[in-house]
Amino acid sequence: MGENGTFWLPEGASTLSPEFDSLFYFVVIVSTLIFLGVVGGMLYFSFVYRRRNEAEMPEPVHDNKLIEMASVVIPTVLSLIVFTWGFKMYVKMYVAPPDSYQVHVRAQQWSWEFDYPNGTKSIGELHVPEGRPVRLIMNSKDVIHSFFVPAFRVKMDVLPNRYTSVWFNATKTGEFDIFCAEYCGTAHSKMLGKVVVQSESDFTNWLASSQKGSQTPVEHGQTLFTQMTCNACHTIDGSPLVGPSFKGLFGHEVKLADGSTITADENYIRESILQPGAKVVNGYSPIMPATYSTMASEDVDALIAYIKTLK
Amino acid sequence: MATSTTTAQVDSNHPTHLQHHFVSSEQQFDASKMGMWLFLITELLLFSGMFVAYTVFRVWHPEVFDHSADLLDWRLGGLNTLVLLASSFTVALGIHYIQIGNKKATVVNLIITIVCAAIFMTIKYHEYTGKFEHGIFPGGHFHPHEAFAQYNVPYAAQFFSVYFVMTGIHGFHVLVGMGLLTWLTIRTARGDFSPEYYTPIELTGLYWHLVDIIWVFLFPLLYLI
Amino acid sequence: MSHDTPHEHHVTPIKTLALVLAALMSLTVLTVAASRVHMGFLNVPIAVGIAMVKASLVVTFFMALKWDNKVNALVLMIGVIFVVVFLSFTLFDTAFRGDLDNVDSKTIGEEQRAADLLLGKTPGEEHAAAATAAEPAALDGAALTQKYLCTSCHIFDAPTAMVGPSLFDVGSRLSPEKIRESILDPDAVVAEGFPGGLMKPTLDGMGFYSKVSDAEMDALVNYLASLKGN
Amino acid sequence: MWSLGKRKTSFMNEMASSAAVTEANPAASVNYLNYDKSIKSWLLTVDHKRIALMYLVTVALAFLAGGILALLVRIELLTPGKTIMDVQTYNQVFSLHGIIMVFAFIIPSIPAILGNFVMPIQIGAKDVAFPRINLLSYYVYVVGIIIVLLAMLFGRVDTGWTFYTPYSESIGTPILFVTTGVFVAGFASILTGLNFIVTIHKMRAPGMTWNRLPLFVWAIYATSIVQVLATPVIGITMVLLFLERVLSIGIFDPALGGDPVLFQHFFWFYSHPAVYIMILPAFGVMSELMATFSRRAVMGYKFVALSSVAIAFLGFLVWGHHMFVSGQSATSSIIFSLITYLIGIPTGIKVINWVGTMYKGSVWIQTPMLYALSFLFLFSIGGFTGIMLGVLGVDIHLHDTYFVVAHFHYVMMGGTVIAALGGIHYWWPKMTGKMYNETLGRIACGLIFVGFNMTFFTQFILGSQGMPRRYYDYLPRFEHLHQLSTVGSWVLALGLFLVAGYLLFSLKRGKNAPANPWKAVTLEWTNTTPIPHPHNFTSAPVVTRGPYDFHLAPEVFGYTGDGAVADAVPTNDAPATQA
Repeated sequence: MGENGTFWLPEGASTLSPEFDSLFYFVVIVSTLIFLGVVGGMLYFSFVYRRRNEAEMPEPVHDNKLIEMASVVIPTVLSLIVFTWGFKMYVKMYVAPPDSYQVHVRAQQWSWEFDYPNGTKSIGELHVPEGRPVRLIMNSKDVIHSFFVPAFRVKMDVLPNRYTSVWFNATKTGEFDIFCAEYCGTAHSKMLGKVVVQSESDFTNWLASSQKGSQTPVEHGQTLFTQMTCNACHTIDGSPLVGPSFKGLFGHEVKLADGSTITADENYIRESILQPGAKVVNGYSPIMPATYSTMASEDVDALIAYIKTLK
Repeated sequence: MATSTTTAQVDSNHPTHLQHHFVSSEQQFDASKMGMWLFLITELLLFSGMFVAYTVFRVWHPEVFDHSADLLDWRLGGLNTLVLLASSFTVALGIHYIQIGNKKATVVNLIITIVCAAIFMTIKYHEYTGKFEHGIFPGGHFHPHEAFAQYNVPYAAQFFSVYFVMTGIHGFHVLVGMGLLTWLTIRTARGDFSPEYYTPIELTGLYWHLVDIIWVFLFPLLYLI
Repeated sequence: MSHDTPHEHHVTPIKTLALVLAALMSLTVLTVAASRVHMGFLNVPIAVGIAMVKASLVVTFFMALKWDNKVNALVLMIGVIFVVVFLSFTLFDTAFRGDLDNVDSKTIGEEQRAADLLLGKTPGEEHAAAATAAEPAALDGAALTQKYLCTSCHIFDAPTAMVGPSLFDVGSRLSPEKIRESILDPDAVVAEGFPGGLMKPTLDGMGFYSKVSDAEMDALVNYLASLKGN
Repeated sequence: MWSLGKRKTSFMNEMASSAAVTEANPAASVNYLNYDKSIKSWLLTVDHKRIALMYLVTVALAFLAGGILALLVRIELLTPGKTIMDVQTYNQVFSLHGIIMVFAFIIPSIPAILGNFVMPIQIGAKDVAFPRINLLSYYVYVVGIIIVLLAMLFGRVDTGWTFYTPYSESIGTPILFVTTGVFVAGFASILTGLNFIVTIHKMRAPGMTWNRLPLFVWAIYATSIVQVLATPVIGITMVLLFLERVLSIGIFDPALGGDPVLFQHFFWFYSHPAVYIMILPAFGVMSELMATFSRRAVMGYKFVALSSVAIAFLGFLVWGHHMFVSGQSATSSIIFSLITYLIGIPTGIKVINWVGTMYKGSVWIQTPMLYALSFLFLFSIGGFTGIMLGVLGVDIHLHDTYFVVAHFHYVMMGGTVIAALGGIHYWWPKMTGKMYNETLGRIACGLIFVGFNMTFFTQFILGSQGMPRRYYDYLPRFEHLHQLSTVGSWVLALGLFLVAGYLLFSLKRGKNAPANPWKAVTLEWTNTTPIPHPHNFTSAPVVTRGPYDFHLAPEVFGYTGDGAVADAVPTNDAPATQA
């Protein structure tokens, strides 16, 4: 199954996963053995004692006290072992080490938003340092969600009007899936995210780089795209609206109203944002408001960076 | 419960109220009564939901609940308690009299019971309207007028939600009870019942006592503490 | 078997009933009296205790459980037990909420109020505050013009035209009905000097017509109607 | 009056009633099916046997509806992204599937159909204690379901069957219908339970002491207790949810200062015991099947009988294990987890007892027995995975994933539905007087077994690999298992339709059933087929033996011909109702 995972479990990437896996497999194996015993006995009996003739009349067998006792004691002992083990882990999984790095998580239909101590924000992508305990303090803007990272073996419901928290200590760098595990309406299955585990240094760099605008340029551009309401007139899926779509715009030929064509590069896009009337795309009317001419240049860059990604 | 016979043939030596699938009136009476008791505990668990909600929010905000209770008039609540207790008594009397075959007395007592119930509901009606006038509504609609500004604190809304829902559902049960009692009064007057057969009165009596008991708890929880 | 018992029902004597009634009445007075005296947390157990005594009186004598078939008593007992189970097991959670510190025992609203109090501000009402949080600005037309991106083509606070005409005085130009109509069917009347056939596809494009609720629509219209210029 | 002391009669007399009728008594031709064939006589019947059959039809329709929805869900999940329906539709489809299967199908399935038909006869009663309430509860149930379905016309219901707040409050009007419908349907459940408890307490034939009750009756008894105690709470929960919506009373809605987790407590206080409403009757059927087809008394009768009741009560103390990640206090998580084991153990021992019943028995592999064996296989898997989910630490990872989905399908479908099918096949001859095609029966059972495991075992792996439940779309790496699961669902469906096919066919063409095709010894089998009218017994039976005293059987049946009493002496028909 999962890339480096086992048959039952996906690849583990937190300090909790090895312990979890051992308990999980302990229960699986014990259960399987008992299960085989039961089913084996069942099949054996149904063959050996199959009815041979209509009239055969088995003598009543007296209940075997020993088996009765065994069948009470053994499972009781086993389940008590498993219970204690499971309980220990439960506490461990929910009590974060005091020195944890704290990130605030805000869930809403249907996205995850992460606030880092230094004011950095990120949407849909949680960046964490490798080998440092991270504590997520979560709440929801609307309905109940549930924060679930299979690779870390952690899950916690995210409630409206109440903070809940969960912690983990990532042991592998890389990207791991975040799911919303509590049904939260239409786009529940789209409420996904990624945990990006980075080496301590990469992580600090990322924090620094995304300090301004508190996001990576692309993310910032994406935010602007809705903030500045570009999406009212421009789609990112190729369908024309009031204005041309941004999909596959960058680096392609654009036919202008005056018949000439031009390659859509940074300059063209910057110009079109700042002076909408300058080069109007063929088939569209020159109605884009001039309100964007005042945009800060780094915002324009961010927007361009974002448009670049819209292949 | 069951009173008339069903399609099955009835042996001549059987009283008309005995259903064909029972062996004796006694078995039928026992069955009906046990059925009623089971129904009563379902009622109990129905209300338990509200009591749980009450307790949970009281444990979370004792001071608010304490405070909000002042808005309810314990005099009216207390009076209602006495009225209901009295009605329970008269129902019990009604059963006593039918057991000894005094139908007239039974009818009288049932009527008194109905009157008590009516008084109870009237008082309740006044309490409700009194609250509504001052903008005291359950939950989200809870916006007490200036006069009661000091009661307008967080979670007071929960208290009044619980109050209105609990007393509302209870009031509904009282109304149902009144209906049943009226029906019984008519049947008793018609002479359907006798010391041998008075199951419906017995069962309705049990129901009525339960309604009384619920109130016995609602009164202190909502009005006093 | 149940029907082996002789056909004899216990008749509760009137005297007993009367005595029980008297007891109940006096207990009612007692519980009221007790609640008037302030005994701190004691008030609750006392009130509940008295209520239980009253209830058991009713059950034992009025409901004649004392003389009734034992199984009925059992039924009642089980019922009561499970009410207690429901109550106590729910309290195991609600009373200990947050014991592992992975859940806050207080709601965010409560925490904010506490913070406000510290800062000497008058705490806002939780449900009022929360209610608005629940339906984001459902009644705030201005916010809706943001939400539905009206602001990208119209200006609301100055007589400046953009893609569409300025709406800062629309309230004085159009009746609420007209406003509603021109939102729902923009091309019915197109303000002169402005391109037609734009607003409809734009709004459609962003799914305005499917998203907007009646309440929001009303709010929007009221807001616009309220814009009388200046 | 009867009393054991006075009227000790031999096992013979008990047989006599039925036997007499098979041969001599012309009255035999008058039975509950043919005494009046008019539609009205069916719709207004107060006869528990006819009501059972009406339930059978209705519940089967509900199962069909729910099943089709399930197939749609599986087809949609054949590929990531859109396959046949959009996300809105999908969310409604799986919600409707859940609501129908839980409230309209599984809860009434065994108790209302088999319980209604078999239980009164097994205890030698003429009918349930309150026949008219029995009929009433049928109609209440139908009305409730109709109201729920109405909700679908009034907009989208995509809450899942759990109606968690605050989401369920946000969907508007439809939730009002759903809550009302569930509330009403709940009443039906309460009335049935109440009726059965009283019946079992007050209507037993002379000599039918508690330790002579067939285990099916014990199971129905335990189930009824749960129905009576738990259902009112879903009632009040639905009322509160309703008021939350219309009056915004703010008990559950966090926006108004309510607590959404409190709703989960209310919901699961009913819905976990409801799981036992679903599975306990299946235990009862299992005991009957294992005994009859092994021709041996169930191993540890007393234990199996009492453990049903014990489970019924313990079932109320574990609801919180549905909420380990909900934000409830650790205190309650721990308590609930621990008690969850306590309830796991008696259940496990039941399984061992059933297997033990075959030991030194005479095991006769007929279709019903095949279902019983499949039950042991599937239910064990369901049980063990249940234990895994009960382990606090493990549940954190598995909660709300396909692992849970697979688990409760193994218990509910692999357990209850398989047992129900076994029971239907077992009692079909008694209910309809017809035999179905044995070969087809076995083939269908095989298909169902294979299809079921294909459909749901894959989901265990999906779940533990991290696939969350109620997802319309999923990551590519889950695709293969989903496809396997979907294909499995088709095999499963094929098997079920086959069953429906040959059972219906048997009504028209099936050969007449003998009185006792399985050589069973509980009262319903020693009676004639079909059951006589107006009373279940032409002369009231007096019980003088345990429910599984097969060693007494030869003297009774002698195993000649159809297994009905061969050498019984006709007795004069005692008056049906004697005081």
